[in-house]
Amino acid sequence: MDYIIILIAAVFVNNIVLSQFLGICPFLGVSSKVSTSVGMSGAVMFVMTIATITTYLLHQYILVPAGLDYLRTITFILVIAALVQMVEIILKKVSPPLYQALGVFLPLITTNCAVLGVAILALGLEGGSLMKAVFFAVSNSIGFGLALIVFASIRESLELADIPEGMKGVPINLLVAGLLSLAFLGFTGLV
Amino acid sequence: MSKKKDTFINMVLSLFVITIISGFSLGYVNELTIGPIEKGKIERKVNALKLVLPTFDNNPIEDVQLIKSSLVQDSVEVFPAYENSKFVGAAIIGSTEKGFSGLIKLIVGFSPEGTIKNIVVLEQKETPGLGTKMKDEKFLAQFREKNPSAFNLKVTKDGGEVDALTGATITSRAFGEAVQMAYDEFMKNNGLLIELKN
Amino acid sequence: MTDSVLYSVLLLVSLGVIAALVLYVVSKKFYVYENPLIAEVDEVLPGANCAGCGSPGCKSFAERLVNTDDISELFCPVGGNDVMKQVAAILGKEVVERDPTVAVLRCQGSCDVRPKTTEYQGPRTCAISAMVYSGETDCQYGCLGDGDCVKVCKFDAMYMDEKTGLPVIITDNCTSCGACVEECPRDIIEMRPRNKRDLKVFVGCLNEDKGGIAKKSCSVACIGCAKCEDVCPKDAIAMLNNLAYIDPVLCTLCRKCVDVCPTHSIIETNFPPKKVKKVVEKKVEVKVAVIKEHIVAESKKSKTDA
Amino acid sequence: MAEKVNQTQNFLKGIIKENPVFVMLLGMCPTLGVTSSAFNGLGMGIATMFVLLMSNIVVSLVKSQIPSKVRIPAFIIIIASFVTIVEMVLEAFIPFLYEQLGIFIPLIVVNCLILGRAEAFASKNNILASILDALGMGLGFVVALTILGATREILGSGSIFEFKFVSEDANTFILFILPPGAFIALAYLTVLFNKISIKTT
Amino acid sequence: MSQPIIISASPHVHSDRTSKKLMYDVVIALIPAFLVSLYVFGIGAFIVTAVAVISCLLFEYLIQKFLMKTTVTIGDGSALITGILLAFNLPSGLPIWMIIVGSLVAIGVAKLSFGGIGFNIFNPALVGRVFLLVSFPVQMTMWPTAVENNATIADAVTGATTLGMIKEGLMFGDTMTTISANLPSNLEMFLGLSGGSIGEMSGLALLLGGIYLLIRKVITWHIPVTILVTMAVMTGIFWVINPESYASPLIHVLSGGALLGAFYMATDLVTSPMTKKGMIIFAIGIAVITVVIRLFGAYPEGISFAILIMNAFVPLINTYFKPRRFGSKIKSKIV
Amino acid sequence: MLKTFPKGGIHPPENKITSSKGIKRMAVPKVVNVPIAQHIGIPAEIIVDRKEKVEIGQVIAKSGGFVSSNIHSPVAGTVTKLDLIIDSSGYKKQCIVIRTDAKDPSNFEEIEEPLKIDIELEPKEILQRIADAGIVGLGGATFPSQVKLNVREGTTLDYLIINGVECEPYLTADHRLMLEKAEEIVVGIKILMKALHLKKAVIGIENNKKDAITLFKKVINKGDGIQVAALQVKYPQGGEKQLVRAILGREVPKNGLPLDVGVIVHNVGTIFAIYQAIQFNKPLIERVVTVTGKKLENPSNFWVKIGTPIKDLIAEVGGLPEGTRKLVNGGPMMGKAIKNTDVPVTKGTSGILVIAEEEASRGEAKNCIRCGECVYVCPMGLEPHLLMNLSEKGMYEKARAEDIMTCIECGSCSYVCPSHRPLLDYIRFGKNIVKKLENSKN
Repeated sequence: MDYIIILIAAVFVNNIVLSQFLGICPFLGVSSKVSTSVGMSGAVMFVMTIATITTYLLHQYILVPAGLDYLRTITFILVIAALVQMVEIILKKVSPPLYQALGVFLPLITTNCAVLGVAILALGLEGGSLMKAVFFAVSNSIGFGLALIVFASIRESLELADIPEGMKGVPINLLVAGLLSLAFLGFTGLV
Repeated sequence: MSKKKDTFINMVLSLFVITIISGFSLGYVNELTIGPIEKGKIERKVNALKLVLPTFDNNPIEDVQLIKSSLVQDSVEVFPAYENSKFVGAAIIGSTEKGFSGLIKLIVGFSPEGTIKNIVVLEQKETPGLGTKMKDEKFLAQFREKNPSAFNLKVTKDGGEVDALTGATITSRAFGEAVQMAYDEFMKNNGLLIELKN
Repeated sequence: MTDSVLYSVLLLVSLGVIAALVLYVVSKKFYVYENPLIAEVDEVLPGANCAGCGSPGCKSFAERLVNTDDISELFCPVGGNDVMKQVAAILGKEVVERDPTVAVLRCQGSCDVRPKTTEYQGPRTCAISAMVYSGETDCQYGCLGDGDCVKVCKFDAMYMDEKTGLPVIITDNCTSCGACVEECPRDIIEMRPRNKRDLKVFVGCLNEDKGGIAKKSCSVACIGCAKCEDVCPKDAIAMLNNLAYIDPVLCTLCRKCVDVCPTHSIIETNFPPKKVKKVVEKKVEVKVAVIKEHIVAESKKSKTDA
Repeated sequence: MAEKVNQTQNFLKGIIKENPVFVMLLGMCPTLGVTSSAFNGLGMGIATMFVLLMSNIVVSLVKSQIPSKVRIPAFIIIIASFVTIVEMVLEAFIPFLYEQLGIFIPLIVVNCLILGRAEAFASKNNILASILDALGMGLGFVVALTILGATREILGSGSIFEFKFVSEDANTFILFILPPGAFIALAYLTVLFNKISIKTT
Repeated sequence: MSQPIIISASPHVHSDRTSKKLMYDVVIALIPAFLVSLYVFGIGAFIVTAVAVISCLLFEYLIQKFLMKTTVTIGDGSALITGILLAFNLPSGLPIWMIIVGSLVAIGVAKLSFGGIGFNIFNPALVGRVFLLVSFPVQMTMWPTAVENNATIADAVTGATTLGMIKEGLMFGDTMTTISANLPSNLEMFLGLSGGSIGEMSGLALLLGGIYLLIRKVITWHIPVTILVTMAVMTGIFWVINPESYASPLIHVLSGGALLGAFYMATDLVTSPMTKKGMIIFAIGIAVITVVIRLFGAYPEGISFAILIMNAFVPLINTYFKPRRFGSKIKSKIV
Repeated sequence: MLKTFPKGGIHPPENKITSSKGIKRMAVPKVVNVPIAQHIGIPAEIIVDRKEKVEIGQVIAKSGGFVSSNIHSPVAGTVTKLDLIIDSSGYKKQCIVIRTDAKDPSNFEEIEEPLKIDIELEPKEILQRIADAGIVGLGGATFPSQVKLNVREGTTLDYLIINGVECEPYLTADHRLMLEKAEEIVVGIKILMKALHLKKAVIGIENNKKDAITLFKKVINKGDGIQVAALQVKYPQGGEKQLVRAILGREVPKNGLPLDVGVIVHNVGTIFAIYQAIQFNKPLIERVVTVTGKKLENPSNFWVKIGTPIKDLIAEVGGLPEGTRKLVNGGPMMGKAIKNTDVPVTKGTSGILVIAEEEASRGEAKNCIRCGECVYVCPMGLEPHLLMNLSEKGMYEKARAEDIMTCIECGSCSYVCPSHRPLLDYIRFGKNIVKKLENSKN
């Protein structure tokens, strides 16, 4: 039951993008096409899960016992950064098309607050365990992917719309995100 | 501009130096701030207790009692207050999951007879501007100096005596319920607390 | 020094070292070569992504420049010779200098000289109306007036003249990227050499109809009378399909053809006004000698200008 | 002389022409996340500005000593150190703000603004330019966050910097202190900002 | 020939259906529901509707004329419909300035910011309504009770909607049996004598209008029928499992905005999918989300949110549920 | 339930006002302008000179390539000039101008040949004769018939379908031809069946031509292997793919031909032309043209020599009525608007439609309200609104991925669009560009 609640909360009620405001950069940046947004979601899910596992273990077995809780931020980000750069180098070799598609945004996963945010939030889960933390990361990346893909499909269809000059670009994207977030308020109270 | 080359040694060395410096400085700042942080945490708790309890001279935080309760999973924290070794009241954490957005956590101070001295909201996720008005003086005031034995903690709509917040009946109900829980726990353990110091 | 500080240093250092180690190994293992020259060349290119060079964008043009041995065939019309020189310097390859060009409109069929005979209903773009039929006038060679060229111009070098219904080229802004030439379904825009004061002489018509028919559909159409061909001292004018064409390489801008054209379909631009000549001749008859001198001076001047 | 103009530009560009929030869309997460009131926006802005300034200085000092492969990790460590310092100092001395900003304080570390400036500017420019750049960008960020925070607070709570100017029971647009309001308010502020900045330049 | 010959590409004839006619058909279909609300709420319903319609038209005019500087399209009927639908989703005693704000959000934010009719992703009236609901939950949930045979309601008595009563009752441990004692009967709900928004009063009137739209082929059956059936099935399952904790499917279908949403809001041409298959997916999504919010969420009614959420999915649905291309799968082999 | 194709289609008002008007023979015009490009493919090559005397039926331009067709002189007379004349494309095209010899009797013979049933030629000879006679698809597509009949060996072919659908509003040329030449058409079908070694043929006729259906049922003998299929009235049933789907239930694959499902489709007019070519060695120099329009004095159907200027036809039906705003070569759904009345009748001219002010003007294009009507009526299962938008915004690659090339340009989408959007205009444009892109890639 806990797991279902985590999932519903992460995907709908407290959607990481639409209500927690984490990962807004890639949300606005890599959402011009559905296909790339799918790739990005996958990349984020991958990185987020691995990062959460690593940081959880790091926190649980090194930081806390050593009383170094205050180094949480710096160690986490270091681990994530190294991880992302590793993924980037590997991807460039293994799958050039995906590398091309995600372009400059792969390094930006490093600065994707969603990844660090989830890693930190995962520590504060009630009755936390590694399993829960991982599940939390996966759920959140699903929430991220859902928001990103829906948003990308809307943006794709807006490409064909005659958006007023002043609203073009960033404002309309923010507005769509706002209305999406407004609609998601309907899920309030589900958990 | 001469950049250092990507040799293994350089990579390790530069990170090594940076981490050493950062480690030292962080450790140092931590030593500087750890005191104030701890102090601040306790201060805030004491401040909350001061708000809800009559004057006391003990350290309620040290005297905290964990009481097993049937109402919640974990045990309930009870902070007894004594003045001149005389039991003058206790603060109890009351909570409910029935808020509009889930958990509401309060600390309620009682006199030995069970009269509510004051309430402070500790945690809540209610809708800003609506449910959050439970922190407002206007709402809280109606509970002060009331003894739940004589004061029905239900909202007027349900036949109680609490004037609900406009547009936030659910929050008001939940609030009442949390207070009721704290009261029940307090009354159950009232005797114990009196004995404790004696 | 307390334990806490020591631990924090230890932890961070070991993390840092591990990270460096892993990255080093991975980067060696998955190394991909990318020619750094591409980025360098790309930096030099104007970045307008106008596709005037034939590549879809500046980045891909840079790739092409780097990857082909002989780059004399490649040219960036926006950046011109300067940019190409820089590129050549980066790559150590040779470039051929090109004469600067500018777009000209080879049609003068404004609303008042070219009567409308039909009314078009449908999307107002040249490309589509050209697909449907030959235009609202009887001239099937001239400007359709829906401004596709203006829409495609990235440099604000064109606008539609409301009065004439024809596009106007702002020579100063024109980078000769060729987008408008490409876009025009009627091919009425031509790239012609650009000189210092931007003097140009060219036939402002593409109507291949026989004289009478051409004249009927548009009063400033070239009627193929070949008078200009006869008068041209440099054989720069050739007739083909009832139409005169002035070769920009051979033309010396003497403007003799302009005067003989019965329908005024030869356009001259930016020359000093000729009016002076006529006005002076009419008004002042006494000082003939003086005036003649003046005229000589004037014409000399215009020749040296050319 | 030219140098001076250049330096002024380094400073000024961040406020309007390259405003990190309205124009360059950097650091959107905290921009949207903590701006439910003007005070929070201001606090976050200043915290970010501090980290930005310090990391820009350090990065521009050490730029030539760092091999490019570990460039980003190195920058991140530098930034993260300052963030941790800010985090600890805030918790110790301004606990109220610390609680309000919550998770967004550690997240300053991943604010694209800071890494972006370190990467794009400080790693290529000298220290003076980097300081000015950081100050300008930081100020632009502070201004943007404060404006957004103020807008949301005025509309959503009927107050500004906690000062209530409507009666306790008045109806305010609660939506604006909720998540959707952040997006919507920023969307229209951006439109407004673009209009104004086009007019001024 | 007096005028020049016209040249245009084929086809040269055109059906006489125009978007304007479609819009006005919707307006006509809404008349019965409006009349019922006038009967039930009296002048209040009229004021709310009039204010919403006028301010929607006015905002459309002002924004198009002065902000966007484009052609003004208030004549096409779409702003009129937005106004009416917005009003139909509001309680009849709402302060006038709030209605105006709602209209501004509906027209300015949800519609014109996207470029005007046809480009909006979300249903404008619903955006306006949800904006108000979130911003002013108190006023937006103060329902004047139905006043039988009364033309004016000077002192509006605040009652609760059927769904509101059920939600509150269940939350505090009452059983359906005790709650239903206070509920209007199904017939009352169908005729329109329960509390609620202006337009969601009478199931009968809404059905009448819906049937008119179906006959005029403005909408097809796919969305409304799928929504109602899915809702009935889902709530039915819960009801069969535990009739004391869950209301009957009939109550769910008849109460709240289910009918209004299914026939008029979800079917909005602009914000619903293009293909029948897509429409059914869309409708199932709406029904499921509505039921989930009604049964488990904090809001008693969820159809507005559900429609908005599914609106967001429409581009995705349109991408993945395309009509079958002719000849893309060969059915029959050569004999 | 009558047969039809399942997806899409529309039913515009039929307006078949000339369906009871017998086919009249137009007087031979004084001058004919014969374009050399009357068919799809490479224009024919002129093989006559100025001032050359030509006989009726003489080849004056010969096929210029594989997909091309011969052109014969429709009259006996003298070539006066080779000139550029505006044809129905709206552009000036090369024409052979022939002045009719008023004294040559062959111009005025009106011998109604008797029905000739026996087919003497062998399959190969039949195909050659069809090519020589310059026969092209007379339904409007003008695809050279010999190319269509040139079936590669090894192709399984089991059905010949005769297109007597005439689903375009207003037009009645095929309808009248079927009524007046039913027996000849049956012989024509047999000729093709022989040429292609086919056992089965189906004539598809829409149910608004009940008289033609009854007539054919009467004329066809049991052993012929020919069936008549009465079809529901629905546009664009005359499209090959739709017709095959309607009659046989077979779906021609995307980017494929009816041949791929073992079917060959020919229009009734073509069949009649083939009959004449095979049995009487008569080349294609005339065809049936419906001249119609609501305001016309005397709309009717005519046998018209190729090259006759349209103004002659218009004069024949009482001249252009007041307020004429549009002239269409062909039907209202797929015909081309023409610039003036000098445009000559060509092999593809099935009708001349004169439209008055009220009908001629297009409504002002409004925003798309995404009602999906165009999607429902598209017989090809496309999304016209999307294709239009994509080609308007220049996203041609995506348009191609959305199968823009399979559009048959029937115009159903533009017909139904309640916002009067120029859907087909843009789709056609997009198709052109995509075609160009594809060519440049190859």
